[in-house]
Amino acid sequence: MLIFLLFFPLVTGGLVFVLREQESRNRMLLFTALLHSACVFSFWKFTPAVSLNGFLGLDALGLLVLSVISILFLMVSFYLMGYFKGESDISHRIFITFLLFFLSFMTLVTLSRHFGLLLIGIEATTLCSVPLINFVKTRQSIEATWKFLTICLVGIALALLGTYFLAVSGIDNVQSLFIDKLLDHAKELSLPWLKMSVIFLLIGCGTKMGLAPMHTWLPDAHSQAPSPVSALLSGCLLNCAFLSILRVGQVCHAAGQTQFFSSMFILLGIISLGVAYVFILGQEDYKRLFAYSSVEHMGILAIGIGLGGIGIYGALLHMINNAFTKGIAFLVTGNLYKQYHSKKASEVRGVLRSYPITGIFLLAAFLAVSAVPPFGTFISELMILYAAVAGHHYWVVFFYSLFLALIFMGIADIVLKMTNSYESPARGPQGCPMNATVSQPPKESLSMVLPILFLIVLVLILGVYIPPFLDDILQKAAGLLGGGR
Amino acid sequence: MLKILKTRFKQGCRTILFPKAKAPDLPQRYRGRPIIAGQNGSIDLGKIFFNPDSDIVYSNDYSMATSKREDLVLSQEREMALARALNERMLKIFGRSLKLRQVSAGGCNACELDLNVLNTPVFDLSRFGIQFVASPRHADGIVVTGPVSRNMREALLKTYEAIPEPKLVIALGGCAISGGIFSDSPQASHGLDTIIPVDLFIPGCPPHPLTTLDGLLRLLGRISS
Amino acid sequence: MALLLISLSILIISSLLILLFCRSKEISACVFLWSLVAACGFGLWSALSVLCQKAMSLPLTGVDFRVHGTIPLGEFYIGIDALSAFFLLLFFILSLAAGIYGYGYLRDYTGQRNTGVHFALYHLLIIVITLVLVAKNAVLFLVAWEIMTFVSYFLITFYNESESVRKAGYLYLISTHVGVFCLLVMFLIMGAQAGSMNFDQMTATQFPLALAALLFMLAFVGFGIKAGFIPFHIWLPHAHPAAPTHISALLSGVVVKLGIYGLMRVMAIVKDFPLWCGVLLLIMAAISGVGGVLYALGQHEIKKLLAYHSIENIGIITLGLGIGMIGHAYHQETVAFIGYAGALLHTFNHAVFKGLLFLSAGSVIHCTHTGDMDHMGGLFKLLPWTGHLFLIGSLSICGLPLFNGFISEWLVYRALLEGVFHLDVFGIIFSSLAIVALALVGGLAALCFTKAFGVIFLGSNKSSEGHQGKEGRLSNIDIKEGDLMLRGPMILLAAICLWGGLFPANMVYFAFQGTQAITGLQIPFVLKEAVINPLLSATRVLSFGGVIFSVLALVRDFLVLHYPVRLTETWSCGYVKLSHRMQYTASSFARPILKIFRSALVFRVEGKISKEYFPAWTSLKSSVKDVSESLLFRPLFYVIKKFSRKLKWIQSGHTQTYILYVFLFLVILLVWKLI
Amino acid sequence: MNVWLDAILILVVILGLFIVASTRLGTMIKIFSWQSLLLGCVPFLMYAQNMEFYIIIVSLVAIVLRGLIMPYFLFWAIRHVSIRTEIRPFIGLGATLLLSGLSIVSSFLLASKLVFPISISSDMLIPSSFSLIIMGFLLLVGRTKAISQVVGYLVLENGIFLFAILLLRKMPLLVEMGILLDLFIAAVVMGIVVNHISAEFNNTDTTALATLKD
Amino acid sequence: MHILLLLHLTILFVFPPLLLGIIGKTKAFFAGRIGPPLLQPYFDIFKLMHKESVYSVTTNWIFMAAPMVSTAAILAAGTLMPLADFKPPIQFWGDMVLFVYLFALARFVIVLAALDTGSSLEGMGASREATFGCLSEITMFLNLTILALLSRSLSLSEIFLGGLSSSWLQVGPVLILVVVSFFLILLVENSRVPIDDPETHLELTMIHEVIVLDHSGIDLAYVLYGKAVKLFLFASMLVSVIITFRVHDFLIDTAFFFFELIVFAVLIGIVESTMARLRLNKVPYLLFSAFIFSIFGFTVILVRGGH
Repeated sequence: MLIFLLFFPLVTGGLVFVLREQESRNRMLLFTALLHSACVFSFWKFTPAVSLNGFLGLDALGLLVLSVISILFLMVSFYLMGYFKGESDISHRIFITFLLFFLSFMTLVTLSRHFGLLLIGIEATTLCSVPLINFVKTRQSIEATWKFLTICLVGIALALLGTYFLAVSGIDNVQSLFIDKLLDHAKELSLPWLKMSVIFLLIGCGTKMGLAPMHTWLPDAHSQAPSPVSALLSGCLLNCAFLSILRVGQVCHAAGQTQFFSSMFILLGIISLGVAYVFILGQEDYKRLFAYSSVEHMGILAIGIGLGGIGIYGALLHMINNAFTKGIAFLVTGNLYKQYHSKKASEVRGVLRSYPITGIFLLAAFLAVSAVPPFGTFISELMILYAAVAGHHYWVVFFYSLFLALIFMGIADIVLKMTNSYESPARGPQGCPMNATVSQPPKESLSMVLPILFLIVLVLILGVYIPPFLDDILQKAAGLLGGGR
Repeated sequence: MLKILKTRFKQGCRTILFPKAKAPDLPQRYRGRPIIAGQNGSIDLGKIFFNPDSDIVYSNDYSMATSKREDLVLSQEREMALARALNERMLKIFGRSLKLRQVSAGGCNACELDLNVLNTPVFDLSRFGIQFVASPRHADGIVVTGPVSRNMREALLKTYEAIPEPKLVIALGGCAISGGIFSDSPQASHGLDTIIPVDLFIPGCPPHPLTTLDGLLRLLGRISS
Repeated sequence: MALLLISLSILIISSLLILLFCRSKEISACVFLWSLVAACGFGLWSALSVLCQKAMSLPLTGVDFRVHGTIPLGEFYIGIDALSAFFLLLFFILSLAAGIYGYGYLRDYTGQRNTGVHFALYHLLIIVITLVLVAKNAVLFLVAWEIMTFVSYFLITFYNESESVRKAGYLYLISTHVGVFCLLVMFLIMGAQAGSMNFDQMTATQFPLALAALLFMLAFVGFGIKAGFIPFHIWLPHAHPAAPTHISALLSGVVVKLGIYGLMRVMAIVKDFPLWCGVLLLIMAAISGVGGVLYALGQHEIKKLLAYHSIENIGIITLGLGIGMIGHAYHQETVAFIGYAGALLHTFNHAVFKGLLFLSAGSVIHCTHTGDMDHMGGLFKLLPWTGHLFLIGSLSICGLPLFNGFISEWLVYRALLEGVFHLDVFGIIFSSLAIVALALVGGLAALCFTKAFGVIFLGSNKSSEGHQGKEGRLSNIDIKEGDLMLRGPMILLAAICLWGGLFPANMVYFAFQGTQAITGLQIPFVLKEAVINPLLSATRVLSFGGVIFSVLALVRDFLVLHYPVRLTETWSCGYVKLSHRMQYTASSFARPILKIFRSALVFRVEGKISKEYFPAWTSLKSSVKDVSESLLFRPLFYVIKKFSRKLKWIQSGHTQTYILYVFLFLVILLVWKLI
Repeated sequence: MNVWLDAILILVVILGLFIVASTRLGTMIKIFSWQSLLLGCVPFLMYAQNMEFYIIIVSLVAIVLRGLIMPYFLFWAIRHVSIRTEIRPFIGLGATLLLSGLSIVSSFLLASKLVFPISISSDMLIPSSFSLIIMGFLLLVGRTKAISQVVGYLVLENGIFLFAILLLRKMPLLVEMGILLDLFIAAVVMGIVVNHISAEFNNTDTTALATLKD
Repeated sequence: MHILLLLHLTILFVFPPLLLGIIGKTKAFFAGRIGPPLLQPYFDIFKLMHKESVYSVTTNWIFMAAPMVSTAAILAAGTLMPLADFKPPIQFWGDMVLFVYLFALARFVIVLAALDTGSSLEGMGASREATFGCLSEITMFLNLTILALLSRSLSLSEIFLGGLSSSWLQVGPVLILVVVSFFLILLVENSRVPIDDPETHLELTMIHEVIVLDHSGIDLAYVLYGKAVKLFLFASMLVSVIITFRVHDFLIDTAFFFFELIVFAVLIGIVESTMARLRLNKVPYLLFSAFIFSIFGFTVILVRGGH
């Protein structure tokens, strides 16, 4: 069953490459996404058997990340129906195929029970996201792709070295990189090699996850890639990297080194919050703004896991919320770019007045990103803060609140300027887009609106009420890492 | 504090007991009411300047204030009709408390100076309940000095209008009564009574404080002629 | 409790209905009006029923409504106790008045903004504030608190075409959101200490003194930003002029009071604080009171003036709280009871008369199309209703005897004086300083409101285009009084002011009910008598004054028979060309007092005085700079922005440097962790 | 037997030094291919006595991929882009040499601290792999040309492969092959991107690639 | 009991203008002139009642009601003040706050009336009156707190009817400080010479005269009467602080009380005759010095622990 889930997107990817016109390609993409989500949700009912002699398996953590990926991928594919209306040339065919490859490799990452295979999965996702970023062939996008490629490959090389150290640490007794075997014999792993491997894996996967010192590729890649791709990148890819770090965390927890692991992770989290604040305050480009807010939220996840206890439960919940929030944010930027044709925030004015629906969604994105109550992000950040307070990490509490407040200031300054109308009468109706020559602004097409609405509803539900089945999956997943409510 | 008390006791009370006791005799140089020499000569107190080098002979009599303009004209046959007291109702009101508002409508300020002397300890106007106040609204009457120049005319009328009924008007000094020295200048008006009804005319240029005091007391019925 | 739920459901349904019909103005407006009246009616009924229980039959916490496990980490647990009932009372009265006023105010609004959405947001704000007041669970409290912040942001920026409104909205959002983080940390510390996020368990646990001090500081900063204590008040003077009138009335009447409610709730939970907390609160209250009113004196714009006055009244309220805490710390329960009761009653009174003042100021601005006081004057004849209501409002805000302001200020004085009697030397010093501060605040408030009322309504109209007709009527400005919708709520509020002033007994009784909820102790009946009886005899003195007044009036009428009243021009030393520009304006009226406090207020008078013989055109402007805003927060924001701009070189664009970061961090981690 | 092994390892490190020191891209790629070939035959020496089938396959594939196909591909890329030399690297040649010397010393120190759980044939292997890794980093950080960065990355991969040889017996074949495959695809994609850059910027100087900044 | 009540009210209503007369007489004596008769204030009020009222065009009902409201408020405050030996008609715990606030109400309404006329002079008077009023209120409250602390009671009647007798012995010198500060406040509140000269004609220098510039007839009468009552209340308050000796015999005490008042009025007259008027921007310093006196007194009492 897992193998089918893994290879099915590859097959349709190849098929799509052959198809002639764009319309059927979109439908095929949508069909695959639907099928993928159907399988994933069936896993919620009955957990699938381990297959491919132990290489592929699904535990609570994997299921969480997988379902997030499938939901987001379904929304993005639905969004693409509207996004690519009318254009169809060779680059679209490559785009759709690599998109499907991207889905299958991400599924590989979530399913793999073997560190080596996990690493291959991450390497594959990186490589096949290169053409996705490079879709619009401008100077900046090529530069972004080059940076993305070099930094990520360096990261993965370090992760590879980390895996080898892990193998070396268990060379005399475990002799294998299967997660389950490692967890059983975690105690006997040789300590120095384990520590070396944890550090290298943390740095390697941290680069992929966009944590602070290694985050430099993220703003460029996400702001240059087309919006649906950046939604996928920040929604799913970062989560896969986060999952790989959680696997390392599992091993550490089993080996009794939680303190060693969590202190580093909290440091990384705090640094990413600090860096995110520095670049969000006074940011000019609204896509880069949301990219830096992904760095910020990854920092929050890191802090959550590092704090342990309810913090881990909060971090996992925050991972889900953050994925959907980033989905909303980047799809809205896609709409904005389609209407205002400019990435500079100063040229986008009066969105609420001229495009009410996009305006409301932009506000919803802003509220969700800055963790305002009705949205789920507030609850998860509250849990993380609770863990910090309960654990008497008063320094973490101080920096956490300070940076979140400053980041809120930065984002509010830009987004509110975009939504509020502009009174200069020089340009037609108030707030009418500056450089749009079209007299009557185009009506927002339905297919670009519905996915965002669905995501907003999801995040709102998570803000008010956590369904029991999600609650015990989160509890089980947190249990794996030694946390839980 | 003690020094003030010492000088006070040394000085003693300076107020002259005028209406009861006789007024202090004025120096020789004082030019009081003129004496009509010839048979048919008539002198209009409102117009003359009381200057020493004119051929008029002045007596030492200070009481010259009259209620009507024509009484100011002295002639052989008519006895000088001095100011009469107000009617019964007005006296009941102003008998013990009369607040006056001084309006200087042009002129050389000599009348104002002598009017001011009344507040000094010697004459002490306040013992009769008469007081000069700042606002016409608090006042019962206005004392006009100077030939009501064209600029001051409107202000005078405004002040007159601002005073609540029942009110008095006192014309002080030659200029107010008949335009005085300035009577031939186009700016000056020829006498206050041409503008507003006047209740008391006090001739003199400037009228001696005693004349003014005497006029006021007659008006209030404190002195009966 | 059932009644409250009914009113909440009415509000929810009606807000959805309004959103449905938001395209057509009439339907949405009338749905808004009727649902508002119904909901507020039920709300008031429920609040009064809790407040009026004679015997303490019901448990102190009143009836609760609980839905388990809804909000993660917390739960949807609401209940009315005397304290929240008291605040619900003032909240529903004011929201009813502001809502009706808003309905009338926006009826002839021709701008592009959609009034339907505005009304729906108004309902949402009412729902959320009710939730804040009745929340018995910390998470629910925080969720409602944040939603309120954002909903009120959207209401404030209704006219967001103009730049200043947007800036004000942004400043409001930032400062309140920063405040929320302190609240977050505070509630979480309380929750961690108590083991559960429900207020009941928190009240049961015993907090060590050191932790109580930390909680107090967090509560002080978090709620202080919302309430508007002096150093944190910078958003208030910007938000009030920006918001439409009924919103700024609601803002200053209720939203600011939630800060006070929060502070009281924390006091109810963490029962005993160290002494220095009470003293700090007292000092900050005095500073806020005096500072607020001094800044108000320097303002030229009505709504800014009223905004600063909210800060002053918050200062008075916290004086009561401060002396209450000090009394509690000294275990002098009488001082604590009267202090809290005074604070509670002044909260109610301030909500009522501040709402009245804002609504009347709003209708003045609505008619004269300008907020600047120096362009008004002589409006008493043109707007008689608004004039009289503004007069009642200003009389009660200055705490003058006939109105409700006096009763609550009297209670605070009584608490301070009791403090002077019962506390030790240290306590006496602080309570007597508080008395002096309160007296100064009362005096300055009287000065400020004579200025406001005199400059706006009395004298002759100072705006250049209105020339002074002979009989004082302004012929060419089409000023007409608002219709019943505008006047109705104002009359309701004025009636409450008067009723509160003349029959204070039951309002004081409600305040004592609220105090019992704060302290959790039963107030002895003799103390209630010892407070209510003096007030009754005070009203006897006022009635005696009324008798004398009527006697004097009769004498006057009898005497006027002789002479009919005569009208002439104002007496101005006979100056012929009497022009309306010779009157005392707002700045000249306040100049003597501002000169005395000029160093504290950065009071500046700019303008060029022409030196030549023949006077040419010249201008003079006096201004007061808000010290805490211009010297503390603006530079702080500037430094943060500059600091973050300096750090931008991290993202320098070169791939090589990026890889160097990765490598260096790897080395750092290796060194840190392995050696 | 391990004498030969130590010799080859030292030779590999020296070749690494040569790569770091050279400025011409052509020579860099040639030396790189020699280095990969030598690396390819290290496993034969190490597990001479108990040779398994898959060890042979892995090392053969490594030799073919790293030694022949990738250099050929890089030469194609250079011809396509027609740049020959690295004119102004970020860190001067002298400095890079010094740093790589320092790296060799530090990797030997680091290796001495890390005791290997089981006995291995030559204790030189770990330090040499670490030094190769650090040299790869130096190339990545120090050079401006895109091609030289690719070579730097490949040297880094060689170091990691050297370390992987230790685990050959224990590690399942599948993973080993997968990693090699990934490496190959990485090189191909980098090549494609490089010619995109050359097409767009008509030189592969990464200093031009610095417009995206805050 | 009713007789005492009636007597208290008659004294309150009838006696006050006489004080002004006495002050006028003392000033005349010092100036070496006879001066206005003692009953001059009564004559003035009587005359004003028979005068017409002239109102400015810009005024409305506030202008007419203001004098009445202020006089009524002051008289109402009078009912709280104990005179001679008998208790005031109404007394309750904490009535000193109402006492001060009634004066504040009187001042509030007069200032509003002044602004109503819309003339620059009245505005000037209004702003000065309000400024000095609120500065003097602080010292008033502090003094009353000190007296309350000393006599352990919050009701005016107990404070002034013997509450302080014992404290003169314990903290005598300090009480003098408080009395001096009270005296300065009296001078400011009732616009006596060092602060404001009632007889001046130069509008720019006046405070209390210029505020009623536009009042005429019956309104002016009420204002003058109100001022007289206010002076009377302050004087009786100060007197009952200074001399706390009571014989508890009705006639003797009342006579002695009148005598004390007359002496006090003479004292005010003396102060007015010997001091020149302060420059206007020096007046706040006078108020601050009064405040400092009471603060100084308060600290000594606290340190000494007199209470």
